[in-house]
Amino acid sequence: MTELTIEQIEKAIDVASDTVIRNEIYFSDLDGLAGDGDFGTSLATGFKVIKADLPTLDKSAVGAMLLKISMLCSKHVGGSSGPIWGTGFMRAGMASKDKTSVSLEDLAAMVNSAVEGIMARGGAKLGDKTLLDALIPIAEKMKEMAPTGDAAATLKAVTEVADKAIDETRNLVAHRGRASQVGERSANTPDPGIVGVATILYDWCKHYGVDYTPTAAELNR
Amino acid sequence: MTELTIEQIEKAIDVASDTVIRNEIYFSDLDGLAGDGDFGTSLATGFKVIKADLPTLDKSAVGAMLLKISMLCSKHVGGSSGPIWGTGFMRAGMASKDKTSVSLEDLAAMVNSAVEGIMARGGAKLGDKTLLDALIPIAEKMKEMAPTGDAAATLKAVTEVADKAIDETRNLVAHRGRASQVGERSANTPDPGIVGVATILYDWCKHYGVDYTPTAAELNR
Amino acid sequence: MKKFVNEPANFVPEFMKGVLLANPGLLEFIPEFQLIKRTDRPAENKVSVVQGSGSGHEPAHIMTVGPGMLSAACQGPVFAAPPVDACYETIKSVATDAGVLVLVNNYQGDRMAWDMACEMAEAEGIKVKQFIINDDVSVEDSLYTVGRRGVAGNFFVIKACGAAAEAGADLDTVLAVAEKVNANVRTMGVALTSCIPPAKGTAIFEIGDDEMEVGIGIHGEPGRRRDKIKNADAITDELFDAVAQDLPYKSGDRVALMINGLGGTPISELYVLYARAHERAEQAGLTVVRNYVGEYCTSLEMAGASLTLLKLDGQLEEYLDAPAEVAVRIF
Amino acid sequence: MKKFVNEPANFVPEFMKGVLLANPGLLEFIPEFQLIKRTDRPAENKVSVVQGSGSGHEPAHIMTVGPGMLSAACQGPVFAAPPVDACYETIKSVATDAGVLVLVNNYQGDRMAWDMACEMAEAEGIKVKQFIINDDVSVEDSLYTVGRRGVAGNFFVIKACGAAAEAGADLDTVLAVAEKVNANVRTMGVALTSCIPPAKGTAIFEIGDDEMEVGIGIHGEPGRRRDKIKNADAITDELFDAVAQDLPYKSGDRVALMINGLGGTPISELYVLYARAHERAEQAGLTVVRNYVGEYCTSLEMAGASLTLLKLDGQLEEYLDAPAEVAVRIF
Ligand SMILES: Nc1ncnc2c1ncn2[C@@H]1O[C@H](COP(=O)(O)OP(=O)(O)O)[C@@H](O)[C@H]1O
Ligand SMILES: Nc1ncnc2c1ncn2[C@@H]1O[C@H](COP(=O)(O)OP(=O)(O)O)[C@@H](O)[C@H]1O
Ligand SMILES: [Mg+2]
Ligand SMILES: [Mg+2]
Ligand SMILES: [Mg+2]
Ligand SMILES: [Mg+2]
Repeated sequence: MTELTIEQIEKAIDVASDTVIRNEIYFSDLDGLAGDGDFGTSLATGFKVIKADLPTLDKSAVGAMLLKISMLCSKHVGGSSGPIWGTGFMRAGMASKDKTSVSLEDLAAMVNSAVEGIMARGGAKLGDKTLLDALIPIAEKMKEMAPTGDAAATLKAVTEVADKAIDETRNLVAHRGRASQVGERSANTPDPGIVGVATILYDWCKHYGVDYTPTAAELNR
Repeated sequence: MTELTIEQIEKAIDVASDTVIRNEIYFSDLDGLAGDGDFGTSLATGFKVIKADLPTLDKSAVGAMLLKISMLCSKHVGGSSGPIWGTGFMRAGMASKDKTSVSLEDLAAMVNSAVEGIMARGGAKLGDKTLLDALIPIAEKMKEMAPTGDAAATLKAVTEVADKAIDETRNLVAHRGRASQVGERSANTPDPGIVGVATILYDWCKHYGVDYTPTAAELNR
Repeated sequence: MKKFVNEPANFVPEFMKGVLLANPGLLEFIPEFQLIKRTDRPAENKVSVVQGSGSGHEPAHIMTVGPGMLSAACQGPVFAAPPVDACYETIKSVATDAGVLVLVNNYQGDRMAWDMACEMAEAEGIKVKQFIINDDVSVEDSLYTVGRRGVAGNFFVIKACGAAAEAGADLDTVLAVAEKVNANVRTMGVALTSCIPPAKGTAIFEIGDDEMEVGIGIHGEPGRRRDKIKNADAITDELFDAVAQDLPYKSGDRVALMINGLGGTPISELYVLYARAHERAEQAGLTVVRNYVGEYCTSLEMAGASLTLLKLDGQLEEYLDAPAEVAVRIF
Repeated sequence: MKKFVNEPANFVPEFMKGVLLANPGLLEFIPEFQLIKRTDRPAENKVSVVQGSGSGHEPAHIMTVGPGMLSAACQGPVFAAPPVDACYETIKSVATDAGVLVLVNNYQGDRMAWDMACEMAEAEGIKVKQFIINDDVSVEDSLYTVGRRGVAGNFFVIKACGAAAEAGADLDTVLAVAEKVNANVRTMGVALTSCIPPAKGTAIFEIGDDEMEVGIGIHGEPGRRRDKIKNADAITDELFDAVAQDLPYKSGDRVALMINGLGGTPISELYVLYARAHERAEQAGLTVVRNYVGEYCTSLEMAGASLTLLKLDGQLEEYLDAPAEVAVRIF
């Protein structure tokens, strides 16, 4: 069975930080199509701090580290993304409180917790055109794949889920966040939150040598 | 010796009212070149009331009638013209308080009084590019001509004075009133107050059959 | 950019510094969290009332901190919710055994930030309750499940809750006051121009020279419709009807009437609107007991105004009448 | 026209009606003369203080009528002096044996109208004195013999004279207070945009998208120069230097500091300017005893601001501190 250590999780977060920082302008531009154009900057501002602080964060347990990351999101991520990503890390952290390593099944439970937390926080449901349209099926897919113990296959599977979510939600009208204020104008634009999640996953594939060819234009740049 | 009766003065004011009312837009346009474009409207608003009220005004004396006209200016003429024309009529009225008719010499004294009142009121002097640049030499001319007792010749002479004042002041910079706020921009525009005085005098010439050919473009429209 | 700004990123802390300097003694400024609090809060046995939202709506929110009003407030960047930790620190800064009431205007970002902050505060044993203000009737049949927006009616919720808290009411009572005001207050606004957030540097939306947006949001959110500009009375009538029919307010009601400027409208124009609104209220049989004309909840330099009606009862009249002091001073 | 207006000709009476309706009890409105007076004036043995000028500068002038402030004021059309008879009626409406002080901002039209009105009042045996306010340092070497303009410093003259009159000072004493304030107050303003008088319907002057007018007049009169817009600190520095060097104000002076919005500037921006001005004052060794940020003398919706310094002494501090009430209310 795969067990992910604290160090491995730390590395994964470091890689995700690079993704967010590198895509600051692109993610903001995507948000600018229908939202207020702050998504990339909000997230990158926070992840710059997260990346810088990672080495010195409390590593006594996976949960401890994730709760610290949640705090950094609360402090440094603006807009809706602050409480959304902060809640995600907080719930994942609470679900891995004293663990010094996590199994794929633990990870599935952590993601599920994060998803439930985000839904409770922001009141969004599947189909509201938010990152939950990626995260909800991801959580399901993880639950399904976790028993296999195959981390690479799981990563590939969830990346595909996120990739597809970009195109499947493209024509929806946003019902949450700033993009919802423009109503119909939000149709025909991808949701930046979903693109953000998918990009992180795709970058993890690349980093861990998992071969995946995305379909959404936003991942094929 | 010519004695002007109250009725004659009333008629002259009625004719002047017509002049002002007919030129409402033109006088305002002139004021708009360097000032705030309200001169014609301000004056016409007042003279419409003056014309309407003239028949029923107190006619016990020339002065009484003029003081009533002064009150109407105070009430109905806006901008600087209210106190200027109001003061003029007030001083002329005070200088003819109980008279039931006035000689040319009385009239010269009344105009002189009006001029002094307007100078005291607004602090303008000769050369400040205001209607005083017409009125001051008019008062002098009247003083000079009055002993002749020739009303027609006097009217013709003062009309010429006012006519010339238009061109003589055209290139001055206004130092008083709204036009002074635009500084150099007020040069090369005629002063609407001077044009107003000259137009009234020229219309009197026409009304009383005094032959006069004006030189200023503003009177030759 | 036709604005008085230095570095746009410093705009909010700089203006907050100005508020502090101009109101010596009354307020305390904690720059790290863009948080302003009453120097005399927390006070034992008194409920604290807090708020926090995006900047650009001045005097909401930090400029409504003061005796009889908010105990503390934090500001996010212009038109963006404050970060969660600022909300949390705001609660903590005035936490008392009597508890803290958080008044949240109904925007997704603010709600999520305060919701998380309350969770964090509760986890630390702080007694805290949230209340959502949503007085804007503009987008009634909104697609958007976040529901009606919180706008100028916010002032009355703060004023009444502030007075109740000052009078020593307990947390449930202050919360009930918030509920009562919110249940009885309705607002609708109209915009003639857009506004320019300093960081953006350009207008937040486009609008034609002869157009108005009826039912505008205070962040430039679309309203009910775009229309040609009408005269002041016609505009007031539309706002009045929309607001008055919503509760509905009925003949015999005693009300507070507010015309709120959105930031760029001359004072004189606000009173032109007020005159008509007051007449309409009287024609409808409402008794205008209290009148408010000015800027209470703005959208930077947006030319526009909103109309608010609040139905009163004895308790609310007393709370509105109670003394209060804020950073918006005249003398 | 991006404005809330009905018939432009009715703009002033309509907004005045709004002011009256929004301030029941305090004020009396005489529409014929566009005149507003305190219901409790004239009062025996008390000097009355009056003013009147063009509209569009709200809260100046009729909105500064109230206890401890003006006894009465009349408004002309937007940016135009009131007619002589309105001035005369204003004096008459509050005439007492103690006398009437007329505070005239230094504009030709206002001066002539009040001068004639005073003459008429005197002719009727009313005791009346005039005082000319000219705090604007912008056009120092003005060609124009009418001299410096009266702008936001007007507020301080009214406040101090109002307090003195309320305290029972005689006419010469109140006049001396006006002289003292005027001798010690200096202002300069800057505009980023023009404004739109309702009757004109278009901007009163043209200004480029990246330009400001330094030393603007409150009717859009040209200032010292046209320049590219600078950042808020640089603008404040220029206003502060021009004002501070004019008196000059010296280290050790106790001062009141005002940032006055010209109508279209967001509240937040005024505080950005205030923060810098306050710092500059302190750096110059001035003690800022009283602080004023808001709209005191506007130019319709003009985006812009002015900075005013008033050097204080014990008497003036007391007068500024005295209670007062005007039609500009918050609560
Ligand atoms: N209520 C919500 N629940 C979950 N995700 C949301 C919600 N609202 C917005 N999002 C996600 O956040 C993204 C936008 O983030 P950001 O730009 O930081 O927020 P804001 O809308 O406040 O500007 C959206 O693309 C969407 O995926
Ligand atoms: N101080 C003054 N003394 C005499 N006449 C003046 C003075 N100021 C202006 N005028 C005259 O008044 C005319 C303008 O009148 P009007 O437009 O009513 O005044 P305002 O300048 O207030 O708009 C000018 O053309 C000038 O002749
Ligand atoms: Mg966004
Ligand atoms: Mg945002
Ligand atoms: Mg004029
Ligand atoms: Mg004028």
